[in-house]
Amino acid sequence: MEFLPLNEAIARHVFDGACVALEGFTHLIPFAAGHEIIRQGRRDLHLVRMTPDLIYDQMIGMGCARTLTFSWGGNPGVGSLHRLRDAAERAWPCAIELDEHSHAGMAAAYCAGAAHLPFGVLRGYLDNDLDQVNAKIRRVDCPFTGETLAAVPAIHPDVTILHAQRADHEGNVAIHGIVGAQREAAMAAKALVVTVEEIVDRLPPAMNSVVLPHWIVDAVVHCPGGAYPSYAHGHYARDNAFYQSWDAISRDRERFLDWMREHVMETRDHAGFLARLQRKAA
Amino acid sequence: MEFLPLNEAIARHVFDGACVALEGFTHLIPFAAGHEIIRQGRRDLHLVRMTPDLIYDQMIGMGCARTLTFSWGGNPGVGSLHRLRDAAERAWPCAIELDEHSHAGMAAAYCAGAAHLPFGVLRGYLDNDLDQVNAKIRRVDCPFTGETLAAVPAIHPDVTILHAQRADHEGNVAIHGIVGAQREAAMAAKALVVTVEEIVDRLPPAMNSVVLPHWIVDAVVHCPGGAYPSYAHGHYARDNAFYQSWDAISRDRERFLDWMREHVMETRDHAGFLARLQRKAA
Amino acid sequence: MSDATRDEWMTVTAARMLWDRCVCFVGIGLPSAACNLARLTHAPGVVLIYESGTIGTRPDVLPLSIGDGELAETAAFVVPLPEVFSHYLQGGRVDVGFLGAAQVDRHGNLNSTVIGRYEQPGTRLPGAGGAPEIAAHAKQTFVMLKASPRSLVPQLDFRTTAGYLEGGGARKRSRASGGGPRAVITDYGVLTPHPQTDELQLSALFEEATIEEARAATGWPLALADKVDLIAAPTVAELASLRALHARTREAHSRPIAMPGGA
Amino acid sequence: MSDATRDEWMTVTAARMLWDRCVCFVGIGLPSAACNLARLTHAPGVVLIYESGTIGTRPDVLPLSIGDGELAETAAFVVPLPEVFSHYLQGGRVDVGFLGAAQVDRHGNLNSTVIGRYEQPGTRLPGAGGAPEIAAHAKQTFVMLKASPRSLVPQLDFRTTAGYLEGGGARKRSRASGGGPRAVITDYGVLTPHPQTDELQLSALFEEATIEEARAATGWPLALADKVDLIAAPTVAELASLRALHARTREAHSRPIAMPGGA
Repeated sequence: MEFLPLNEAIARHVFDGACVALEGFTHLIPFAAGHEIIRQGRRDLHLVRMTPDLIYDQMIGMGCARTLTFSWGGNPGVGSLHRLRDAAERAWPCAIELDEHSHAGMAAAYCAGAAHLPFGVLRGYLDNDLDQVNAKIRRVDCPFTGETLAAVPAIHPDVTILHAQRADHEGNVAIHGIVGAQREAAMAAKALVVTVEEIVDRLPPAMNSVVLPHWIVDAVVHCPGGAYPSYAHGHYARDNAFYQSWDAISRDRERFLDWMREHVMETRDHAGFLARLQRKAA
Repeated sequence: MEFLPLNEAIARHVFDGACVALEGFTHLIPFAAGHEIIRQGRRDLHLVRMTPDLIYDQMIGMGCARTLTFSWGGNPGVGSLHRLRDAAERAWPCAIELDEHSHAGMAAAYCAGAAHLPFGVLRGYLDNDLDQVNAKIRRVDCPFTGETLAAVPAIHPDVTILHAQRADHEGNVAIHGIVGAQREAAMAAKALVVTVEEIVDRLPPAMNSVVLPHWIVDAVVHCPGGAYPSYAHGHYARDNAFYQSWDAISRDRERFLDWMREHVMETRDHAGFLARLQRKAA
Repeated sequence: MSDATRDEWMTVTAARMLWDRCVCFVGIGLPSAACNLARLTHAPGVVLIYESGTIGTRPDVLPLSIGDGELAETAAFVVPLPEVFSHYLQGGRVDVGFLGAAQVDRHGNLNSTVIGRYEQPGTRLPGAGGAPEIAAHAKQTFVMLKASPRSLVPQLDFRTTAGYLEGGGARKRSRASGGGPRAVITDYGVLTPHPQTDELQLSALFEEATIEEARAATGWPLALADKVDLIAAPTVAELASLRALHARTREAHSRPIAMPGGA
Repeated sequence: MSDATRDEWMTVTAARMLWDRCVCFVGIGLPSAACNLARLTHAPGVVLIYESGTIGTRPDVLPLSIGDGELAETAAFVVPLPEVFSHYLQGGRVDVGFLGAAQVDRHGNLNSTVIGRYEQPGTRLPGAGGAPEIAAHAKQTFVMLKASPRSLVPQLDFRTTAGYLEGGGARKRSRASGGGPRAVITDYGVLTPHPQTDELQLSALFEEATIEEARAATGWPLALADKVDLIAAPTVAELASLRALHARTREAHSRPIAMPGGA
């Protein structure tokens, strides 16, 4: 485990063609890390995330991704991810291969990855068309009852990137609030990078809470606001208005590219990104 | 969910021949409930527990059990469970059938039960003799890699009995400290009975802690000291001296029966049991 | 004559279907409004589970996303997402699954994946999310969607989520443990499956709607159930609750967020 | 001449094998004493995991059971037991598994199940617990047991836990991911597997022990490794730490417990 600035952590752990999971279910989405991947111009990534959300819309629109493993690709409560749709429907800026699951299937695949099992089992994918468009959805028979169940292959990202509230000086990371599949995505990964709101002397006492211990963590990045416009429970709220405004920004290719240039490509880092947004809001 | 006195909760949910899991890993072992099962004279139970501990030693010695599903049957840090040994080695007071696992195998079986899957998968039971004495340890092939893994059948107790620190008036149960496989044993069961130290207006705030929600719980029993001589974190400590003294008490059949008569059979309830022990200590 | 909008009729109708203390797996949008309206009116003990892992949540305002902080703050507790699906849903601990969809066919199967061919989509929709397994495991499912010949279709472009399959008891013979879609709540009334054929039929109509309107908004020849109930207009109390909820929600969502940190 | 007991020699020898910041899955009894001694001396950053789910625990006194409250109170955090086995052990996140056993054979296989036949046991032992999978998945395993011809045996009555199987590289060809038992620490010294045959050989002897003593306490013809190191006596500091730990433990365990409630 080492403490790194965000650009170094991304440079060290995210390479062209890597399988990368930026997890966090609505809460604690690692926007800052995603923006830095875009700034560094990574290509051919295999992106993994249950709910791609705006950050993957941006990464896909900027041409970072070759493959997307996901289970729900929308702007929650708003509508479509237009950049994802443009890639899937019209191969812009490049074609994207979809490895599409249900939430339950993807959760099982993360759990299998975390437990170092080659596959996960679920009572799922029953009588629908998902297994006809995804050869990674298969079947396994129970050796006791003979029942047939669904099987999905374990997910093992080259790197999982999370955002969390706090790390201590040893690199132990504490998460509270909605945790989604963060823990499983972390344990399933070959490397783990965590951006955090604060680095503290001592994590809050939390007998049975979600902690990622230091020897699972490869890099900790101090990055306040790193989940914005998603949120960090206890630090700042979700900017629902931003999510709503993204619909219009992302609908048009030129407007999307202009926005990304101004806010992500031409800002040095996440503090710059936040400052530019704040200046425009003022 | 209903609030019941312990004797009624046991009478309603534990029947002769039932499959019963009293879980809790060293911590929060439901001694009071086990004693009440002995008082009510239940027979032919299929007892399930990772670590049988003293309470199963007592139940087995008193002739309640026909089958034992377990993964480690000792007095932790002290030595043997003499009543379990007497049953296994000399069929006293009756023969006991052993369904023997490793911890990892039994954890996988509880998890499968909790998730309503017919079997659990693990990388386990590798090149040892356990699968030669237990036909419930089988193999399953990964439909992706072809690897062979161990499979165990799900555990589905007729009733799981736990001890916990607190319930609220709706029957939500909160556990903190060492939780073992309590959560999985609870979710896997057809009925769930929980004895608690306190019933409170509001559970302590605990964003991501272990809570068993009220509609999973069939009965809540207010039973202070219900885990003694095991412990309830924040309420009372483990009575290690009692665990050590049990070795001598349980070694001899007559001395065991005398002790059980005096402390369990001839006390009306758990308060009486605690009072008798306290009187003798005084 | 009620001044309620059709959205309000739908939401109130759906809310009335929930009972106190039922355990409900809530989809976002109209289902979320309906479930919370039920909680704020006749079913204060309803247990709402959102797939983000918030269990027994009692939000004061409606969440925009399925994982807003409001849901975590007002939850009885929060579990990791995999546990929601394995222990609660697959574990058989959910009474009602409340879903939306882009398309429903005459046997209650749902499409939320794609319009057109999967490989060459006309419109790429968000995808399955929790729906396939919610519909498989919840003891019963309610579906809410606005009716039109493009949403209530004879044939799905893609079957994301199984309802009654091809009908005629096919679901009962399948491996699904839950009972399937018991009601589709539209903006003209409620469709329920025929006991033998499983075909969705009109079984209840909003007082202010007509059978002609219903037929025009349905992509298959809509049959009437043996008995078609009339659904009474939202009561003053129901409307007041719902409108107050929406007003609180609008107010909360328009409140500017204090941006974190910055330069 | 050291005044250390053989238990103390064993414990100190085992403790010295751990390194700072290594992640160690700890069995109860002698392994627990050794791991905590390491933590209190040269390896303050060692991460101790007990199978009860306590991770990064720093007990001030030794636990009697594997789940004493002391372990939870001093832990970095506590996880449900299934997670210890799936995410940490099977997940490949453990460097060292530290085990005891009733019997070890010449290839490092362990028995903790039964003496005699399984169906008609002479002595029924506690059973497997976590050992089979600890030995399978930890990157390496250390085993501690007191030597005698009944504990270091040519042939096990029951193989609870695989070590090097029948030797000669059999383990490497097996499905076990961990490296197997790198050392068996006894009360005369340390046995390690021969690089080719995997047979346990004497590779280090306590300064005050003799090869004759070692051979007499071993149930197979004990071979010497190419090089037999001498193990230096416990230092004053090591002994002081260990004895203080045991004294604190005795004091704590003899303190009467306030019994709960009562009539």
